Amino acid sequence: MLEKECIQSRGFKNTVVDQEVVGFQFDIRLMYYRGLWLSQIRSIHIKVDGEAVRLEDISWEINGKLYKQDELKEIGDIQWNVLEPASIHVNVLGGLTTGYHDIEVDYRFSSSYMPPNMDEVLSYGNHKRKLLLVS
Amino acid sequence: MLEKECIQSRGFKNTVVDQEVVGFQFDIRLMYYRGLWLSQIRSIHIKVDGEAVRLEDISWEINGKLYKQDELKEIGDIQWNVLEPASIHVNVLGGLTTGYHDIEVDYRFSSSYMPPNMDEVLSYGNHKRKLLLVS
Amino acid sequence: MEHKIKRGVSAYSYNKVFGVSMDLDDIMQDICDTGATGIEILANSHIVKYPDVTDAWIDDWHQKLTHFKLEPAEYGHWVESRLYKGRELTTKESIAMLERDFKTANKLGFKVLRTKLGVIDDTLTPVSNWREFIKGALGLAEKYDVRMCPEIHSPTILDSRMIHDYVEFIEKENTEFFGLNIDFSIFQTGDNALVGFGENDFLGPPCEHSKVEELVPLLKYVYCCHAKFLRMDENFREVVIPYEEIIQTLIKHNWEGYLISEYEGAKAEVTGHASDQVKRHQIMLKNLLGK
Amino acid sequence: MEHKIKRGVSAYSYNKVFGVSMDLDDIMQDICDTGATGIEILANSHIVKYPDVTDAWIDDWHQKLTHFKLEPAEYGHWVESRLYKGRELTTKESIAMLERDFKTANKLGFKVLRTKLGVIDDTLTPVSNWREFIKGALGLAEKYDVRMCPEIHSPTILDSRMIHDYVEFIEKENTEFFGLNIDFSIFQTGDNALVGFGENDFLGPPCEHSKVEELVPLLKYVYCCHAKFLRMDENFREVVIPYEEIIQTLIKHNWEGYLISEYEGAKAEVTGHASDQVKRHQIMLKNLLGK
Ligand SMILES: [Mn+2]
Ligand SMILES: [Mn+2]
Repeated sequence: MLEKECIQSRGFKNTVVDQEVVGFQFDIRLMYYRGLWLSQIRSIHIKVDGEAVRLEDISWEINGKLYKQDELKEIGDIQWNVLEPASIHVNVLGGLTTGYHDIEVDYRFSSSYMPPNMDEVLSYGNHKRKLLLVS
Repeated sequence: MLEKECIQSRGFKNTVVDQEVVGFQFDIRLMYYRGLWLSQIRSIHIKVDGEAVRLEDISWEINGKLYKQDELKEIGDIQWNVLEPASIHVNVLGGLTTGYHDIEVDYRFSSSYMPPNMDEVLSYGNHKRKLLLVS
Repeated sequence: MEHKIKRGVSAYSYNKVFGVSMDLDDIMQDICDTGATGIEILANSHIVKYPDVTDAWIDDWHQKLTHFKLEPAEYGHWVESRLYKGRELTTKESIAMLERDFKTANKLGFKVLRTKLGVIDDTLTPVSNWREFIKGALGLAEKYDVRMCPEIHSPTILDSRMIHDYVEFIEKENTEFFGLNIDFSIFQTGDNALVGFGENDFLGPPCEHSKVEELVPLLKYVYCCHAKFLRMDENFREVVIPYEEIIQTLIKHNWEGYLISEYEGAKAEVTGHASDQVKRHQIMLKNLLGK
Repeated sequence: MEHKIKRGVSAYSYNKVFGVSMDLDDIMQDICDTGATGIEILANSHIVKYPDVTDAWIDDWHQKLTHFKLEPAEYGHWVESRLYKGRELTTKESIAMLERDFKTANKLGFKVLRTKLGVIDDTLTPVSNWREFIKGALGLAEKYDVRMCPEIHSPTILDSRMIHDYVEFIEKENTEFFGLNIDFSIFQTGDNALVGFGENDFLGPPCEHSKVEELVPLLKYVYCCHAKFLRMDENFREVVIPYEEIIQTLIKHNWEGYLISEYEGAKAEVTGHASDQVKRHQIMLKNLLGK
């Protein structure tokens, strides 16, 4: 089931690849009422413990597949479904320390039945949550 | 999914058999952490709009099968599972009127790893809820 | 008075708690409890792996319909014209997008579609090639036995260029596979202040509304209505939309089809709130329809 | 110091939100996020249609274990001796009840069982025929490769008739298919007032507790421990149970097996509370175990 918050507590952990901690990851759910084609996702901004993450360090994992922000804009036949949280991966060698961390997320998307001037504006708020990381 | 309350809002309706309204029904969930063998259910008390319902007018519907209170005590191989609400059927010709009704429920059960003197006492409270009936 | 108007509910009404405290089964049970006989789903919301839909999901859907005594009333889908940044979908791409949904809607048993078109301005004017791709899709709609209905929703009014264009198109093509979905937001008479919206609710700017009588000449093109409601009070009355007049008009003019309860009021994210509001709304519809 | 102690979590910890805001997948993901490698389920709670368990459910269970990188650590089940009002289960009936669970546990991959026995008094003395039916089930336990472990839980203390009887039985039968599950509630040193229980929490009367060192001679019979906790503070310390001493004792005496986090504190019905408490507890175990 989804937690009502955008940022989910489940799924927050350091990301291990070949026994090396290459970053951390957390899940967000789509706060919109309908799924988005990946190309509708226009931008995401993340802060961790108050510090902004660079866009090039962010990947989206949707239905088990990883995408860089740049790759999303060409994909018009796969949806981010409303019941499937996306895992946000942040590249940072060594990951995060055990303990609580403040995560902030804001993402925007287009919606073609709304006036075009809303394309870079449509958002369901800036989301913030304190999450506990074990490892 | 279950609603956190014992008395569920979903499932509250008049019961129609052969185009006749023979009573009403509502769902309750098991507030205990583990399923009960039907024979562990020791008693149930129901009030509707402040008025007590007679025990002989009550049936339990569990996994799609109807049982009178008396029948439960012999059934030691079927469980009321924690994720499956039971439908409580109350026999009352004509059912209830459209609108809000106060429902109260208290049920008790035995648990063999608890001291025997708790057998007729074990309960997770008296549950009360105001529910809206359409028809 | 005899009539053939039926009660339905849109699964959209529960969108703020979907997946959090209600799944599709819960939504269908809630609707079943109201005695409504039809359901609207939104393809992009309620088909879990949309656009993929497996045979298993389709089988399960039909079993659920039987179990909850519901029939498919309307299928919501989108021509996502600004799918790619910087350009609009071509006519061909738009038809392909329509056809994908026609197939799915057909498999799920829907005959009426709420077809949302991309828009180009603040008054919600549809994309300039809408005639081309709708015309191009009419044959496919017939093949899959579905009717495309753009939704007429505030701030749009009935006496407008948009409605004129749609009607002209329908009459020129002489088609029954393109019609209208009327959302009762266009008839709102009461002030939004009566609704009690919260600061997180999305509200359009104040706008003009239509008179209920203006609907009469259009009824022959209306395949479905969104019985939009913003707040039902404890006496089962909607506080800003003139339901009595609307329903009497529909009955008087022998309109037939589904009135689909669509909740879009405040506190939709509060567990149980939308369910209670939908039940109140269905009680009102039942009283006004006499069944 | 090298040791073979592993971290696990009981799905029971989430019981107050199970089905409401967490399903079994959510529980398994939560456990996976802590880096714990083992899970305890309660048959009567977490097997959806218990006592029925379909091949599809079993397949799904094994897929989930793989997906969430978890192994089956302990399977909770009951000999429901007062199943029928007015009489106790016979030895034969008790063995049949045990065998049903042995089969299911075996199919699900569990080798250690928390076997709850019916009791006959306020000090939790087990039913008088426990030796007969446990002895009668030993061969079946061997056949299905499972170990029955009654749970030693407050108000029981280690220096007691009950423990003496269990040990005597194990030694006399010279069996490895009956052992003990130690619930750390028996070592509680802090006052319940530190926990912050609410008025709806179920609390036993104040009772005597055991010293940690008393556990040492019993360790060879202990197949599993319930790492019971009542409140983890924001510095990842349990407020009433002497964890440092317990874990050091287990490491020092080369005990091996699963420490299974079992939350039984306040506010368990508040969304997210148990998850946060379990994470804090696993952080403490990780610190004390060094892995
Ligand atoms: Mn609408
Ligand atoms: Mn325990």
